[in-house]
Order: sequence, then structure tokens, then C-alpha cells
Amino acid sequence: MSVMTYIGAIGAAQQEAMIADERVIIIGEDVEANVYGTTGGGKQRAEKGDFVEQFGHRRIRNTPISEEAIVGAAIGAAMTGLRPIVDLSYSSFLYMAMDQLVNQAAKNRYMFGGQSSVPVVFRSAMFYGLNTGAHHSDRPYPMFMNVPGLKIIAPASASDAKGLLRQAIDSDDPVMSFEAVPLWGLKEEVDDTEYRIPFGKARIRREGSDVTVVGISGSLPLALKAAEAMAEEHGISCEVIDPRTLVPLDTATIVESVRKTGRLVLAEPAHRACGATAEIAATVAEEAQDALRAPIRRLTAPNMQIPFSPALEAQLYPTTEKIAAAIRQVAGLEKTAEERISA
Amino acid sequence: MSVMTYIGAIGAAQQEAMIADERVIIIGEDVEANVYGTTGGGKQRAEKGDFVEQFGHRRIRNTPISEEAIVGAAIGAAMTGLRPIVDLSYSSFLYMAMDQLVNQAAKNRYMFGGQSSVPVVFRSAMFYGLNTGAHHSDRPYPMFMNVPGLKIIAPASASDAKGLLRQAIDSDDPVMSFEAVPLWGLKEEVDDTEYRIPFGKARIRREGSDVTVVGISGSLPLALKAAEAMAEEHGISCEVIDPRTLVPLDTATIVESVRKTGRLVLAEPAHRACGATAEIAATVAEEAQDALRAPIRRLTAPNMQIPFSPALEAQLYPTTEKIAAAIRQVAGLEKTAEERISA
Amino acid sequence: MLRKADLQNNTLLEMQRRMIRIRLFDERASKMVKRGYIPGTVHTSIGQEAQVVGACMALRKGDHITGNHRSHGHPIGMGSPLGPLMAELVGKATGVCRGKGGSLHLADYAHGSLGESGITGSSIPIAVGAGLSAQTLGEDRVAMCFFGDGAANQGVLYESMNLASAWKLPVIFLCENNHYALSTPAHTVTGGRIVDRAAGFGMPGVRVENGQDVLDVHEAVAEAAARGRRGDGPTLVEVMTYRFREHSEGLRINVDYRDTNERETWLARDPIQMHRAWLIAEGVATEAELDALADEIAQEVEDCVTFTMESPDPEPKVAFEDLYTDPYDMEAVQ
Amino acid sequence: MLRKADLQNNTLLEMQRRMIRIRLFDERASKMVKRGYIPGTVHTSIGQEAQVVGACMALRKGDHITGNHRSHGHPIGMGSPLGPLMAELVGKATGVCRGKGGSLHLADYAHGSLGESGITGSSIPIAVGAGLSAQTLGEDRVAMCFFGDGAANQGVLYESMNLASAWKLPVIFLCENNHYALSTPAHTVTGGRIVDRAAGFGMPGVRVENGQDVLDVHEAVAEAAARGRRGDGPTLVEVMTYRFREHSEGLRINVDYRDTNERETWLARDPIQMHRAWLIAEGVATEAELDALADEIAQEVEDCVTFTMESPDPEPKVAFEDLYTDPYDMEAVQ
Ligand SMILES: Cc1ncc(C[n+]2csc(CCOP(=O)(O)OP(=O)(O)O)c2C)c(N)n1
Ligand SMILES: Cc1ncc(C[n+]2csc(CCOP(=O)(O)OP(=O)(O)O)c2C)c(N)n1
Ligand SMILES: [Mg+2]
Ligand SMILES: [Mg+2]
Repeated sequence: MSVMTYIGAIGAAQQEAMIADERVIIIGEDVEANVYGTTGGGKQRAEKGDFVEQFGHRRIRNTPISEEAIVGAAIGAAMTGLRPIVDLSYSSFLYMAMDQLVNQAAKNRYMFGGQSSVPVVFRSAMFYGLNTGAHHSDRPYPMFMNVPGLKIIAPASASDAKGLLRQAIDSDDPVMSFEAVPLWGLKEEVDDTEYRIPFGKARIRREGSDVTVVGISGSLPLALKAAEAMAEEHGISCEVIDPRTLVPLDTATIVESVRKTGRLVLAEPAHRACGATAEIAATVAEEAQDALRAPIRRLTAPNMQIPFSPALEAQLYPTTEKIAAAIRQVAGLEKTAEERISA
Repeated sequence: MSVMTYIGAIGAAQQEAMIADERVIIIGEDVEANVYGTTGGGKQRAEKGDFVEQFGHRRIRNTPISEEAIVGAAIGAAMTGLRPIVDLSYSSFLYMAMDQLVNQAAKNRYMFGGQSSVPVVFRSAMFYGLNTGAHHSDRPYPMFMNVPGLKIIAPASASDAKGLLRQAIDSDDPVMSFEAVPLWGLKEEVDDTEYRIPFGKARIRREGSDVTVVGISGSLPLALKAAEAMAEEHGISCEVIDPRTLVPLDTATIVESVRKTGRLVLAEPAHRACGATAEIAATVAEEAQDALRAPIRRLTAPNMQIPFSPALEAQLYPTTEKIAAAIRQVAGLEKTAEERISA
Repeated sequence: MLRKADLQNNTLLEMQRRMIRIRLFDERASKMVKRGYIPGTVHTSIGQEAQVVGACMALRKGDHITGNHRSHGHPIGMGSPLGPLMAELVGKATGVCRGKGGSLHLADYAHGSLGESGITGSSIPIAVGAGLSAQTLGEDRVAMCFFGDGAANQGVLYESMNLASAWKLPVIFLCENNHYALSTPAHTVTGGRIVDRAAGFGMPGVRVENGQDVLDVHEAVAEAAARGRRGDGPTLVEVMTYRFREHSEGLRINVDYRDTNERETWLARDPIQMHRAWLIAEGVATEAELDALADEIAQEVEDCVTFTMESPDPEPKVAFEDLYTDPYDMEAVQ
Repeated sequence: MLRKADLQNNTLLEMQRRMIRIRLFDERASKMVKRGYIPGTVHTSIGQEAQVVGACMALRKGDHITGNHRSHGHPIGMGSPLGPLMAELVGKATGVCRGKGGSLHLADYAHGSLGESGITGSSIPIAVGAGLSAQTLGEDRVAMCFFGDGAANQGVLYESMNLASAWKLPVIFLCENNHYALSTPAHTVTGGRIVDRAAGFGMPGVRVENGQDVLDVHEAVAEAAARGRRGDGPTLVEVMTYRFREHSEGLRINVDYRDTNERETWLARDPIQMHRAWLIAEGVATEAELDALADEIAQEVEDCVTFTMESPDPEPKVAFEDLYTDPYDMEAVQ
């Protein structure tokens, strides 16, 4: 065990996988100089070693700024013997490669009747809440949930980041990794040995009986804090769940929890419409409607673009306070706006 | 009034708008020869006139196969005085232009503090259920619902197609039009004069008191048929709602209806995860959970790619029968699978 | 004439065989579209056989290709058996993609075909990836992507050319310039010449002016393949050719976008007739032998249709397979 | 020397003014990043002033530009006042984009700036669209897009060049080749020379070898603009230059990706010093006059900082405005 940051854990998983399997390569813009902090270089964020020295220029390659071709080349390489990791840096750049992600990575194996497999990982980091403006603040994982054929991980802690990414690299299917930049610095005890976390198994981060709270990616730590505050302040017992992988999505664990608590609060950093929380809420409304004792509450970024100014941006995301207020509300401690008006 | 097909109505709206405003232009692949049937040419599908003759080569332009540049150029032209309509033919080609749609069309006005406006329409047709295989069968509107700054229309009838598209062309904001190819041939009496249908107003296609049924795009006519069958066969009174525009989305009308009926069945041709029906179901679970007397039911394409073979494809979409079964189920006439097992 | 010396007679005959295979397969497919056996449409390579076969036969076993919507010729050019291809077009369980791809998405991994793409240009970087794996793993193979003059205006081509050039990957970019993209004449939507785009990306560009001559095409591509194998990087080969049929079978276009004279000039340059005449003139084969070859292939096409029509439809559950490598989980997708 | 004859003295001085404006603005912005007044980072144009100003001043009122992440120089080059730009970098209500864009997304419609783009390459087709509207509406204007040597490998550039060429649009593609994309030397990821890519797309390509000379840049771009206005279509102009600072302020890169000798050679070719010496040598201005000019601009930058620091933050509700042209509807977005 050693203490690792979230971003350090990502670097560690990459290093582990590259040592374990010669077919694993990393390509991306500025990966050689470790600009984004996950390809070694002791002085930077990733914990150990210089990947270029360790693995050579053939296995760590700087690319031109050509996201579509890079992603396509990684897919083609995956179909012919390599296991590439593509570092796409900001999630906002995924759109450049959308055709390759949706029409090739997701569809090839299916269209070709199982002839191909596409063992490739597309990593990107969601910078949000950091005043980077609308072109560098996207959290577009919900789009990709609507694309069958991709798998999606969204780790919310260092240990999950390491185990999920390792599983992703080992997977024979294309996996998108959405990493939360607000969590980059978060530290945790992480197992130094090789381990993998299976996809489609939510992690119950806190057991509870009154309200089920689901937090996705960067919203999970906020949900945990809110749950603790609610336990202390009001004795409300929250069960906090981290789905960890969005495809496959472990709705069974969430439904089971709601059957116990009867109340559901959901939080995620993506825009509201057709987000991951919409999918979860819809599934619960289908499968556990009879168990619901209060309306479901979603906390998301609104259907609004992201402004630059620090005076504007922070208000757009779920916060511990907003999650706490929603918990109080579904637990009946806080009146809804409507109830207040009619009272 | 005259009888028009759905696709004829689209051609008519384009023609009307081009006559009314010189700034309206149409660009796209093979629009001059009217290959996709909405740019005139009497012998083809659109009803009247040859657009090239009528409006000249400056206003109807064949483009290279360069979706990203075409979309970007349309955005730039819209920001500097034109009102372009971009014919992108198949919805599956939208991914090629994803960066321009998401990072430029949707964000520019916002990022630049209102300095620009982007009056452009992006038309594309959803070919599905037509054995065109996974590269030509996409119904990706849910992705774009997650992108604030775009507006989205999804007409389900000829008269709506004409009025919504006209409103889209008149709009000063970027609008995506998702047209349903399975409806292309559907005929209806359509007003020949210029009219516009405001965005964000759902159309109640059938009033009813027992079950609310929402049908999106090509699923709407199926929902109507199912509703009629249920009225005849079981005396179940369905209220059938067509949201017509997905952004803005008129959830108020749906919530109001559910408050009356207590039951909700949703149908759409898109993939299930994070679809438009997920958003609607989630909103209802938030705003009318107390009124629900049965679980919500979503009928969608599963999270599976689209196979080519006629023996395989049809089973993947909502059908009249599936919608009818769901209506019976929420109305209590059909046991759920679980109930059947436990009984 | 000189070129003949380099090629064995059986190779020269195999070229003719594969060109006829494409022709007869596509003619049959066209009929089957009209009669409703094939759902949707198909895009034939009729008229472009020399361009396809000359290119494919310049590759070796182990090499890879990717293609586009004009799709049947490429795997046939690589030597795929016809039965599973035709069965795929009809959507049968015995199709090369189990009926899940259809005409636009043929793939035959056993014969080096990594997959055709219904999205124009989209399979170009896939071939670059096959070149990348070859280089990284030290495998002696090359990859070739086919795309049209229309697709040559997709940005991904230039990203791919640049990447392959910067990394010196063994890739052949093969532009099938049949002068039109659907109803759109190439010259109306193309700035400059496609072949001239190679230079700016640091690679040789070769234009095969007589793309109806299978030997000319073969020579250019063989040279490009050799270059790739030597580690000297990619080549752009533009082959000038013509499609004899409409863009896709059954499509009717309202406008005369192709000049009658132009069409007739090209129709007179049938690649199969041209190669036949050459084979006879050079004494590689007699008329009778070539007639027998054509008959043999006609029978092969008959057989592939019989195979197809006798094949079962896929079971409905097949729709739920092959999305992931994981075992099939119906629950997860519903 | 010849070139001077074509330009008025006040234009020659205005070039110097705008270059110094960029330099002092960016130096100040850099300090404000370090001190935490500016959130995030900024990408300065220090060292590239000649390339920016020479290009912008070759345009006329009514012309349009689009830009990229290295963003401040472009609007300043077009004559934007500094106050609202600096206020934007800090996120104030008085910012040119109301504080909603920030450094990467400056736009100043009053001065022809249609917007910088944080996504590299993404604003290129926007300029093509401005050229399309000019041509369609018969307006006598041109559009220019700025992009780096790194962005020159984005496919959208070639789609855009092809489209502009096929349609003969009045567009100038201006490549700011500062030899690096972040830590990546251009030659390691670029096949061929960028300027040579023009020919294959049917347009002239011009390389300004001495991109530190504002007059050289101006001449090339003025020629390209004239060509566009004549209806002769687009031009690719590649300007060879160098950034004097790190990719972005505050960024520390672990690796010495730029050679010290190389840096020193370029630092010795400061565009502002070079133009100053030329202005004096040509008798356009005296040392004293140029010193006064620099002082004046230093004061202007002081004032723009004062303006910024005295400006209020935007009201929180401003975050909910400007998404659509429709009146603001909070309900709809929550
Ligand atoms: C991205 C994309 N855009 C548009 C289309 C529609 N489309 C199919 S084939 C075709 C023309 C292709 O022309 P070309 O590349 O020259 O190939 P050819 O058909 O002439 O062989 C078009 C526009 C498509 N399939 N994919
Ligand atoms: C689509 C996209 N990919 C990657 C980035 C990250 N990025 C920002 S600037 C930059 C380097 C750009 O280099 P160049 O175009 O030469 O411009 P310069 O910074 O040298 O002026 C990169 C990779 C981005 N902003 N957008
Ligand atoms: Mg063609
Ligand atoms: Mg650069």
C-alpha cells in the first residue's frame, strides 16, 4: 500500500500495464514530455519513472494534433495486434474524433459479426470548475452512454482509478475513461500490487437506510460529505453509491438500495438533459416506482454552457450544500418550493 | 390546404423560406440534383419546382464531402449575415461535424457574451428500420440534447414538419432538425400558406384519461395506433403526446397529463441509455412521482448496434404491439414478467 | 510489355479471374437488388475492376486493406470466396459478417479485409493503425485504404497522411478517382489535383492515368508496397477510372450529371476486355482458355447465389451478439 | 525599402504601436496570472507580434478574423481597445465577452474579431463561412483565420482550404508557424512543409521566411487579401516565427524541448526592436518619438488594468444569459 493521488494512480496503472504487456502503447499529444502528468517523469504529477526512458519512443509517441486520425489509428492498431491507450487530454477534444469513436470503435466488432476486437482505451480528463471556459470544460460522458459498443469508466477515487483503468487496458473492448480533474490531487492508500476492478459493479461507499445518494465522478466525494453532514446534523442515514462504470451501469445495486430507502438523490457534473442521472432516475422509475416515498432529485449542471468568470462558474455544478439540501428535502425536512408557496 | 408527404412538407418549408428571405441558402452534398428529395425537381420527392433554377447556384450549392468544414462554414456564414440550411443527409454523418456542432454552433453566442447569433439549420434524416446497416441507421438526437445551445426539432407528421422547419429557419439560434425516414411517405393535409409552429409546445394528438403515452419522431404514429387499439379492445383511454421539439422540451404538458392519468408509457427510436425518454421519465419522477400509479415504461431501441439483416433489425425498435403491451401493463391488464413468475 | 517479365503467367491470369469475379458478382448483385432479394442497395465496382484488382494483387498474404461503400470489389480482389459475401448482401446467417454488416460493411479477416465503411473516409485511419501495429510489432506487412475522389475531401485523409508520413508507416492511400461523388463531378468540388496533395505531406504521389489497365495499377501499388516494406513510409496512389453504372443500384438521379460522350469513351475502355486482349496478344492464354475461365466464374457466381438462397436467416438472438467480447447479456442492453 | 513607398508613415507607426500594445498587454497579463488575478492561464504572443500585426493590418474595416488559444494579439492587432480585453481575462462584467469567454475565447465584433477558439483548428471553417457570406451577399470583404503549426495537422484545415478553393472564397489561411505545438517540435509530427500543402488544394502558398519583419508579413497578407477581393480565391500564408515564452504562462515542462542556441538566435530577432530600428533608419520617426510612443502605451496598459480592477464581477444571473437569442428562461435550463 502507498498513498497516491488520483492522477498518480492513473499513471501507475498505465505503467503497470505497459510493463505487463508489450502490446500496450500510449499515444497522444505531448505524452513524451508528460505534459498532462500521467506518463512518468518524477518531477511531474505521475509518481514514478520516465516512460520514454522506460518504454522507448516506439511505445510512447507524441502525435500531431489530429484527434480523429489518432483515434482511428489506435482502433486500427487494436484490430491488428496492439493494445493502445490514447491520451486525448481534455474531454472537450473528443468531438474531433467523434466519427471514429462512434462509427468505428463502437460498431466494428458488431458490424463485422465478431471478426474483430478493438482493445483500446481512450482517456480524457474533465476539467470543470476550473475557469477554463466553454471550450475546455466539457463532461460529455452521457453522449457516449447512448452509443452501444463503448464501455465507460468514471472513477471517483485513486484506488478505483487504478483498478478500473487497469481493467480497461486488459479489456478486449473499447473503453472510454473519463477522469475528473477536480479529483486529480485527491490522495488515498492504494494497493501497489496489480489489481483490477470488474466493470458493472457499483461501490457502496457508505451504507444507510433513509436516502440513497448516487454520486458520479467528481460529484461522489461531495455526496459523501453531504451524507456525513446529514447524519451528524439530522440523523439521516444515507447510502452513498458510486456506479464507477457507466457502461455497463449497475442499476441493480441502485434499485436494491432504493427498495430499502425509498428515496433517491442523484448528482453528477454533466449537463442535465439526457445525463447519466436521467438514465438512473428513469430506470428506478421503471423498476422501483412502488418503493419511492418521495420524488427523485437530480443535481446536475444546468442545460447551460460553462462561463469563464470565477464569479459565474461555480454556481453551475452540484455542491455538498445542494446535495445536502436535496437529501433534507426528500427526507421531508425541507419543504419544496411548491409546498412553501402553498403553505 | 393540400395533401403533402412528410418529405414534401420539408421541401415546401425550404422553398417557402428561400422565397421569403434572400439570406436563406442551402448547402449540402448533392443538393443541386435533389438526390435526397427536398430541394425541388418535380420528378423527385419534393413537391414543386427545381431549386437550382428557382434560386440559382449561389443559393443552392453542392458541397464536397467535408461535413466538418461545411457545418463550420455555415456557422461562420450565419454569424456574418446569411441564414444557411445545411443538408447533412443521413444523421449518421453528424459525427463528422461534431466539433463544429458542439464547440462552435452551440457555444459561440454564449462564450462571446451575446455578440454573435448563429441562425443556421442542420437537417439530417434518421434512416432506421430500412436495412441500411450500422453506418446509416443512427438516431443520435439524445446526444445533442445534452449540448446546451442547440435547439432540436423532431417532427412526426407532415404539417408539423413544415411548420417546425419554417420556425427553425426563422430562428436566430442554431437548430438541428431530425427527420424520420420511415415517415417520409406519410401524407397529410397541410396548410399551403406560411405558418410556423412555436418551439417548446407539445402537441396532444389524442386526449385521454387512463394512460399518458409519449411518442417521439417515428414512434409517434405507432403510439397513436396503439392508443386506438387499446381504446377499442380494452376501453383504455390514452392521451398521446408528441413533444415535437426536444430542445426546448415541453415537460410541463407531459407532467400535467401524468397528473391526470397516473401512468406513463414512452416510446422513441433512439438507443435506450440516456435517451429522450430517459430525460422525460426522470423529469416525471421528479415532478409527478406522487401522481404515478404504475411504473413508468420506456420503449426504445436497446443498447445494441443496428444489424443489417431484415431477419434481425425490425425487432430492435418500438412497435405498435410493444407499445400496446406496455399500455396494458401499466393499466394493470397485463402482468409484469416478475408478477408472472411469482404468481 | 516490359512489365510482363516480372509477373508469372498465373498471376496475370489470376488478375483476369478476379476482375471477372467482381464483374459477375456485381452484375448478379445488381439484379438481386432489383428483384428485392437484397434489401437496400449496393454500389458496384463495375468498370473499376482493374483499379481494384491491380491494387489488391500488389499486396501479400498478411497485408491489410480497408474500404468504403463501393465495397464488394475489395474483398474479392483480396481473394475472398464469393458465397459468404453474397450471403452477407442478402443478410443470411452464412454471411461473412453473419448478416450483420450487409453490402456496405463487408469484412473478411481471413483475407486481409479489415472492413469496408459506409461512412466515406472513415476507414482511412484504420489502415494507418494497421501500419502502426506492423511497425511497432516489427511485422513485415503493409496496409492499404481505398477511398473515392469524393472522400478525398474528408479531413481525416490529411490527418492520416500526415501521421503516416511523420511516423513513416507502411501505408498506401489508394484514391479511386472515378470522377464523381454521387451526382457531383469531382472538378466542381475539388481544389487542385488529389495526387498533388501528397507532396505537401512529405510523401510521393503517383497518378495512374490509365486506371483501366490492371498492370499499370499493379505496378504503381507494388512500388508503393515495396516502399512501405522498406521502411520509407506511405504513398498516395490516385487511380483514374470510371464507374460504368449509377452511383448505386436502383438510384435514379433527376439530372444528367454525366456527359454521354464521356460515358461512351470510358465504356469503350473496359478493363476486362483490355486485359483479355493483352493476355491473348502476349500469348499468356488463348481465347478458348479465357472463355473457359469466364464460364467457370459464371458457375461460381451461380453457386454463390444458390449457397445464399439455401442459407438460413440468422436467428433473432444473433442481433444481440458481438457487441462486446464479453458473453452476451441481454439484460444489460435492454 | 521599396515597400515603404506603399505605406503611409502613420500606418508604419501604427504597426509599431500595435506590436508594443501586444507586448505590454501580454507581459502584464503574464504577471497577473502569476499573481492570481487571472484564473487559469494565458498564451502570450510575445515574440510573434510582427506576424500578428503585419497580418491584421493588411485587412480593412469590415473584414473578419478568427483565431485560436494564442489569442490576445489578434484582437489587439485589429485595433481592439485594451480595457475590455483585460477585463475579460480577469472575468469582469466589463469584459469584451461579459466575462464569459476568458482569455481563450476573446471576440470583438466591433473590430472584426469573430472569436478566438480554445479548440485548435476549430475556428478555421468559421472564417470560410465569413468568406461565403461575403461572396453570396456581394460584400467586398475578406476573412482570415489564424492557426498554429500544430493546428495545421487538423483535418478541418484541409476541408476548409478545399472548400474555399473550390468556391473561390475570399479567405486567407494564416499559419503562425512558431515551430512548436506545446512541447512538440513541428518537424517531428509534420510530414512535408505546411506551405507546400496549398498547391494540392489549388491555391497559392506563400511562406514568409522572416516572420519577425512586420513589413514582410504585411506584404504577403495584403497580396492575399487583394487576391481574395479580386475574386481569385483563397491563399495560404505560412509565417515563420517563434514564441519567446513558454507555451502558456505558468506551465512548466519537464523536458528541454527547445534548444538554447535556437532560442537565443530567435530572441535576438525581436520584431519590435527590428521595426523600431527600421523606422529610425528610414526617418519615419525619431528615437524620442518612439520612446514617447512606448510610454504612451505603457500608460494605456496601466489604465486597462485599473479599468479591470475597478470593474465589478458579473452578476451570477449573467451565467444564465446569452445561450439563445430568446429571452432568458431559467426554468428551461435547470
Ligand atoms: C461521411 C459521409 N458523408 C456522405 C456520405 C454519403 N455518400 C455515400 S457515397 C457518396 C459519394 C462518394 O463518392 P466517392 O468517394 O468519390 O466514391 P464513389 O462512390 O465515387 O466510389 C456519398 C456522398 C457518406 N456515406 N458518408
Ligand atoms: C482540438 C485540440 N486538441 C488539443 C488541444 C490542446 N492544445 C492547446 S494549444 C496546443 C498546441 C497548439 O500548437 P500550435 O497550433 O502550433 O499553436 P501555438 O501554441 O504554437 O501558437 C495544444 C495541443 C486543443 N486546445 N484543442
Ligand atoms: Mg467517386
Ligand atoms: Mg506552434
